[in-house]
Amino acid sequence: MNSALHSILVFVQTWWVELLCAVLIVLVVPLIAGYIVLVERKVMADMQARLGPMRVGPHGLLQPIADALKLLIKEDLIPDNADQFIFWLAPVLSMTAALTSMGAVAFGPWFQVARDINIGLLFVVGVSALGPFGIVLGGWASNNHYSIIGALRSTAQLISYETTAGFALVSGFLLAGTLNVRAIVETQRSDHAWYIFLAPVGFFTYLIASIAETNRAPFDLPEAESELVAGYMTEYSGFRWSLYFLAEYANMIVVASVGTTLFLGGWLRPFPNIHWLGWLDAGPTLLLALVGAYCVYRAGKQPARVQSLFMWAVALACFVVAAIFGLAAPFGHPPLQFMYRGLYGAFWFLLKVSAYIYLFMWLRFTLPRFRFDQLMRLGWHILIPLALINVVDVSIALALTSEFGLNRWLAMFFTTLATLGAAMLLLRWNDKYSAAASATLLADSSIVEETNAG
Amino acid sequence: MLDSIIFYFFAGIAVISAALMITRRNAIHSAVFLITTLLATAGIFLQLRAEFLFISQIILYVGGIMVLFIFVIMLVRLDVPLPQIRSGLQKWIALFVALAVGVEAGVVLFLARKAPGQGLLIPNPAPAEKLPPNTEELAKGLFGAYLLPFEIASVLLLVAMVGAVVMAKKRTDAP
Amino acid sequence: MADTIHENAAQKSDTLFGADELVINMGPQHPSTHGVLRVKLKLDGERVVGSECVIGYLHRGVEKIAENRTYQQFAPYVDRMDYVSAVSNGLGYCETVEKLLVVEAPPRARVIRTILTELQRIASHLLWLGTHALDIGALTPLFYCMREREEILKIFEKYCGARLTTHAFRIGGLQYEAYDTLEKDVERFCEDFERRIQQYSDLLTGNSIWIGRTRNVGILNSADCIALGASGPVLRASGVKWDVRKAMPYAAYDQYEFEIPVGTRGDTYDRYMVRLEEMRQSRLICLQAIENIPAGPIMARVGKVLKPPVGEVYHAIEAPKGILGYYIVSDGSVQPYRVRIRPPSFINLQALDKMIRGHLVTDVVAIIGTLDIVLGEVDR
Amino acid sequence: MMPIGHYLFLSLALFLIGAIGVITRRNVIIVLMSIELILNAVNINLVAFSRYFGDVAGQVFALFIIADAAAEAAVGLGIIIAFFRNRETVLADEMDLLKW
Repeated sequence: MNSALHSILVFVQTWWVELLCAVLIVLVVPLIAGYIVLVERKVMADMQARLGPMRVGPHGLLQPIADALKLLIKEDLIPDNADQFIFWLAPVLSMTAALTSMGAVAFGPWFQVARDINIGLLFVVGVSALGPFGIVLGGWASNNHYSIIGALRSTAQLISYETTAGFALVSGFLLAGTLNVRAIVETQRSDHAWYIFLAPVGFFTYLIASIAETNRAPFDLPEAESELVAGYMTEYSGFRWSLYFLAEYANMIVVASVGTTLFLGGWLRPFPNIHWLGWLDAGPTLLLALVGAYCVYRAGKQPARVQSLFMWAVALACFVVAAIFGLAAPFGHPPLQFMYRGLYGAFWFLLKVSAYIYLFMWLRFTLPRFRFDQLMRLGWHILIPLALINVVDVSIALALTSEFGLNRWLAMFFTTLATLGAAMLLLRWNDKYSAAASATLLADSSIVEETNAG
Repeated sequence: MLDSIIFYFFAGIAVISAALMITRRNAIHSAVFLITTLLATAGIFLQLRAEFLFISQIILYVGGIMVLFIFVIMLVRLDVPLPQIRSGLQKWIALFVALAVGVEAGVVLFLARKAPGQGLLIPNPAPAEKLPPNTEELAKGLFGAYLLPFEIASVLLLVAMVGAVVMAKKRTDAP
Repeated sequence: MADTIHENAAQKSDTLFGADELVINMGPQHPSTHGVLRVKLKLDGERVVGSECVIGYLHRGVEKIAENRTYQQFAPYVDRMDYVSAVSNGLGYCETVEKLLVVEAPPRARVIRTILTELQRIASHLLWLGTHALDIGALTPLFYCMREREEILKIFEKYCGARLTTHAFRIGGLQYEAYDTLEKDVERFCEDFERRIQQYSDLLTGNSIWIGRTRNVGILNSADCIALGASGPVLRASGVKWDVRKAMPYAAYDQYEFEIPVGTRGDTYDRYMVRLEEMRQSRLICLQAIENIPAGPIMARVGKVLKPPVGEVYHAIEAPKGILGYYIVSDGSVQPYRVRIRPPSFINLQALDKMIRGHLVTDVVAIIGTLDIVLGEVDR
Repeated sequence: MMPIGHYLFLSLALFLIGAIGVITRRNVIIVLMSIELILNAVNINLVAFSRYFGDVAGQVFALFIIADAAAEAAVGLGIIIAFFRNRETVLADEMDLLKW
């Protein structure tokens, strides 16, 4: 027994940084998810000519906390005929999968839980693939028709689009030649290119597939509120519901992180090898200082004393942190500088992730929802073949580069053109097919009408 | 020491949920427990430093095959508990046979453990730090020595896919 | 209809995996049944193989109430039928009673009535567009539509003090004189509105997801439309050029030039295009009307106590949702003997079952949306 | 590092549980799942030997077994769906016709 304790102690001593990161992820991600919701509502409000949440805290800044409190103290309902065990298990499963998959994501050069596993990004993708179970089982356990339709839809959708996402990622993996997260980013530095420029088709197929995987509009069929009430979440309320909700947003962060790491250069700043752009390193410091200044500016205009105090506090915090990093960068001690490198990497990483998530939001407020058959057709008839062709083309380009010494950019350019040509053909063929399909749908419906006529 | 803690943790989960899996009446519950077993097995793979297999177990087995199972269970509405254990006699016979086989194999294993080099050759594994990167090793094996089996496996999957589609397709001319 | 459902249950071999059909209750509390409509759907997988509408959750007995109220007292009640186009309801009722009394509203009243009714048509279509887009999953048009609708409601508020259930007109004319800046307000709104319609159009018309969701969905051809008595944009989208404003002009419509937009296929996309075009036409009517509002009295000479002669009268107007008809029987007393209302939503709703057969659940909400029903009017 | 016997015992236990499941259950889907469990037990053996012998071949074969399990599940479930459609049952002892 003693030796067991001892080995645990040794374990903690060896891995305390990683453990700290893990604890930080578990603690902070729900908060961040809450604030993503707030940002989403603000962005939505901005696009829809209104203000969004304004009541709780200045500009609604405390709204996520109020929401979380409300959800926590709500009555915990389990429907009578629900399968209690699985009803309990499902949201937990979703949340666990989402949080666990963050373990291998590198939020900057040093903030990563599982550093040295050589399956790297595959771990993220694979573990987040467990999320669908939460949805399927939750939908089934609710014992509600809307829920089960939502669950079945989400199973089919997630299986299809995970395939697409997998193939899209393969094109990136081929370029990087490794699965290790840090190595992928460092290869992009040494290759002098983010892989979005070398494999644009791969990136965009991944983008679409990642939206579908996170059940976001226009692919939010499993929870389509205007058709299935709330899909698989119909019977959930209170804390369980918030677990699903958090899982959805955590998943958004995960897929955005994967996309960022593989295609957008991870934590590298733009043009990481050009030295005269080094002033970009001061970006986070400057940004913090700017936020602080803005808070000072707004503090005087707050209607209530509490609010202006709050603004002052935020401004002060911003200034202090900015000062620390501003001083640390040029003449701090090595550990401080090390921390600074980490934070500045994290800044770029999170900036890219935020841009990615902003794109999600933008699409959500702009586009109507797909119908299920259209979704499936898009997945199986266009995206999966396209991703496959892209993998082949990227490999051809790599072979051309390594075997025949062709310029890499040239090779990539031509293969991308080839892929796009294939995409055109696919689209054209699909247009024809979909016309035929809707014709058969109508023919079918006339049959149904006849059989029902009597 | 830590190694064995991890092993016993995952092994315990695997065996308990496997036992639960074959005793649940509800097919969905069975599937959930099978998923747990498979995940625990994946944990054991990780403990054995087979990282790539760990993730393929999760992606393929859990994320693919088991989703398929659950999908089918929901589609054909098997989620209602049925009288699913066969007659009592059969159960006892099965248990007895299983126990007999188990004891037999167990005894062999136990004896083999006692006499290394005679029953079962047990070399000392290389320490974890000195292992080559697992994914690359596996790829070399898969695309080097075992290329033909790999291709055959892919053909097998293709055939299975076509077969499954043909089986599950809605027949228009069937009665 | 119950019979068809039973029959369906018998033919199991038709359904996916031979399993029993799934019966789901859409409504009465469902986000996209526009109130308290309840549709029982029989599904094969996600395909609808049968449906049954259950209505009446909002029944208030409006027609019966009419028999115990005087003619003027009943007027505010009609606002509560189609509560998103109260002005049109009021116009129909007032004109019917005027017809019964054999009086005519003075020209000034008729022009102002026309302006307000056309604004109401725009407001109703805007609300329809927003909610329809929301049903199909586009979140943003709703708020744009609400923004413009707000402008119209402000005009109503300035005119009569109420925004929704306006009770704007009186039997024999208008109670209120037009406020000073009415023309200017309407003109400003109309000038802005062309650009705004273009915005909705930019968001939706060419969007391939929108086209995919609405093209060939819920087709209702002209013969079916006529057989089912469908009217309004539903009828016009199937290619029948029938608009009461042109066919039997009332108010001041005979003085203005406007087009009747028609569709060709009668699918959801056509209905969308028809309604969008109708908004443009309504805008044009408003612009023509404010150019020349005749001076004069706003009220015809009607007594304080209305005692129409014994007789009966039917009068229909083109409400935003279709033909709104009133049939009033008078026994010579101060209260109507019988009032029968032909609400367009109720009649159009009949087409629902025909339209959703064979479509997916997803399309059902699109089709309910495209019919533009208001349950207050269906149930009365 | 633990002796390899631990893994072999675990594998044996899972194998036996799977076998009992195959023999005793009537529901074909659960029988199929038990077979998956058996395959999985075999995988543990393969991977453990691969680790102890320092040879990657065991893991390669474990991968093949996973592929095989996938193929088997797909075909098996296809058969179950086809069977259910025709006979409306998934109980193994009611599958007594060699044709349909």
